[in-house]
Amino acid sequence: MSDKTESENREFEMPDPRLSLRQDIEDEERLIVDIDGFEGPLDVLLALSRTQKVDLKQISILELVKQYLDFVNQARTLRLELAADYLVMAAWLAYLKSRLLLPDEESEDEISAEELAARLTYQLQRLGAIRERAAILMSRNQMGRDMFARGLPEHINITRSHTYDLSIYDFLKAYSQHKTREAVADIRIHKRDIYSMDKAFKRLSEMLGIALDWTDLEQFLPQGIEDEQLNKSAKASFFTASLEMARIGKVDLIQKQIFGPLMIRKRKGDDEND
Amino acid sequence: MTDDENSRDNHEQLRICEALLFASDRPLSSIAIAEQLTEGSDVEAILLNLQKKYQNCGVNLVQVAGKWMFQTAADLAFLLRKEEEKERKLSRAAVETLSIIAYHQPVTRAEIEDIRGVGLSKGTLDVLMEATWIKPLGRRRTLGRPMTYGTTEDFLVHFGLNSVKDLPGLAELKAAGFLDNVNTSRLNFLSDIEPDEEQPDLPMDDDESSSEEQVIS
Amino acid sequence: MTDDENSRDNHEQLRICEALLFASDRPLSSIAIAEQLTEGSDVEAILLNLQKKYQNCGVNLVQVAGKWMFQTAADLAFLLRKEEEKERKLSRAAVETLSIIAYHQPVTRAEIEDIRGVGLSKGTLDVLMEATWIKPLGRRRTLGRPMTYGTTEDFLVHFGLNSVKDLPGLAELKAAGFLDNVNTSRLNFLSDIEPDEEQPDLPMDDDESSSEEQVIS
Repeated sequence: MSDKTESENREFEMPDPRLSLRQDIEDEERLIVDIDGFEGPLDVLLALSRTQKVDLKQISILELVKQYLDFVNQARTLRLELAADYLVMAAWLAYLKSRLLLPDEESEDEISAEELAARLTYQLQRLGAIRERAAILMSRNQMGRDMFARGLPEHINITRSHTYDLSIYDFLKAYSQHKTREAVADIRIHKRDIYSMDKAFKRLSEMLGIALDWTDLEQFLPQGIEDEQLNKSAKASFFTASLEMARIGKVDLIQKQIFGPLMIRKRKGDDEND
Repeated sequence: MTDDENSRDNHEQLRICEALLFASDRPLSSIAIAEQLTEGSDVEAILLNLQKKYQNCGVNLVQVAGKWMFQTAADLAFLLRKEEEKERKLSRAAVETLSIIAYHQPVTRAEIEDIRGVGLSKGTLDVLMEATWIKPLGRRRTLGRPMTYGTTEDFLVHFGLNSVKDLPGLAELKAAGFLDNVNTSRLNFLSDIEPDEEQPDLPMDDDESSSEEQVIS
Repeated sequence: MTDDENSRDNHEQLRICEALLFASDRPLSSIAIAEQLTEGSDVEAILLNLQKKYQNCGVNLVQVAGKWMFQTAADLAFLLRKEEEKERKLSRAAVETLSIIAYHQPVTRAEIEDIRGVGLSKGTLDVLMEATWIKPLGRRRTLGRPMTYGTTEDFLVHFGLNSVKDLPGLAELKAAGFLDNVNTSRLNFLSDIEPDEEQPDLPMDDDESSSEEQVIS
């Protein structure tokens, strides 16, 4: 990190140091990739294309696709968590590869495989070009590092339109800080109607005396509640209440399939113990 | 060393001296300067040379308290700015007030106080007005007919903006990292800024004869 | 005026220029300098004279951001470099973002992300803005009216550029078509490129002449 400019300069002549053939691994062709060092799939593709040691204008897209898919597979073998971006790119590249290999069907709607490949190349070249410029820019003499302004400025009577000094940064910062404070002060949690678990427990106990056989839990829900939130709350409370009743041995619960109805039945012989 | 080389080296030492004194934020002793020169350089001689070189220039090399510094030539002192005209920093309250006016204009004093949750000290608006960044926009058609404020053309020029609508909105501030401590979900509690266009305030009217320029906003 | 007087006056104007520029740690525009000179002085000629005078000195008069300033000679960098003064450590992402903004301005956040092929982490723009190297330039007249960003005068001064037109390799990038409108649908090569007919907002798009205003802020 320390000699950033230098290493970035080198990066443009040499294969990316983040991609390395590790000798100590049985499969000596294995490409070990420092995923943390990469910033997105395009970055990986660019680094891979440089290992081809050819001018960016002559990248073999097919070769590049192969390398990228290898890279993704390697990462998976190593159980590295790959961000969705990388996988999306892999899927797209696999698609591009198949398009490139298969004879192109004339189709009005679809963009030709060559065109797709050309666009990818363009993106890589554009990123490569801006990287080079970034390195050149940072290697320029910089004020405060390589060259210096007057260290002891004297105040000169230059008429300026403003006597106050304020940067856009400070201005926006001030507003943001204000908003941050406001955000903290403005939290209000609205009181919500809820159907309490106690209420559900009571209602369920009473109604279970009437129902004799397996019954869908839904049947016990209070009817005619207009408020959607309250309905949800009731559902949650009845579910919890049923679990609680099963735990203390008052009822049996059964659900035959995932997301299927939850059937409830009063446990036999419970009356006697009661 | 030949004479030629010698003189070239002398010139080089002079240049280094010159650059050091130019960039330094305090007067330098000849010892401190000598540390940066080739060993064995005659720093005193070089400094005297440099002083001579700047003798008739707009800037002179002077010795103060035994140390060396560049200074505007005494006869050009009229160019120096008077102290009270120095650039001033705005107080935190003033910057915040300015930002609230910019985002919420037209806005009354009471509204600013309400938004900031704290009273506006006397003079804050004056300072902003003096800086020509805000101006009265007219009176609101409500009880008490309070004066509203907004930003000026100068304000836009200062920040290189075309219009106040070009100020970044909350989502953009967030994305740029300004609102780091705010939980994103809480952003919903904050309303984004919509410059109030539908209901322009009343132009300043009858009771203030002065208002001509202020009406034009 | 006799020739003698004339040349004495010229010398005086040069001294004033010299004093003004030497005293300032910021670049000064020739207009601001001219205000301090005798009316009718040829400020540009005087400045060029002054520049020539300092050509081989330890301090040079340079043109940055379309203005003039004295700074230490670049070839003395290695002698003056202050190690203890930590240079701004910029992340790779920040450096790349800065150069994308410099070359593509005005450019939106989505465009930056598209060029880099990865989302811009929070705080990257904030860091660059805090360094006073970038600023919001205004909104693009397209759907969502996204904010655009560009570089500041400080950026030019810091990197010793007279204008953004002087960015290294700008012409080559343009010739290669790399500065064409950026398609901001993510992974844009997946979708067909939509003809980008949006009106470029604001100063500085591709025509050379307009970038001038951009530089002066």
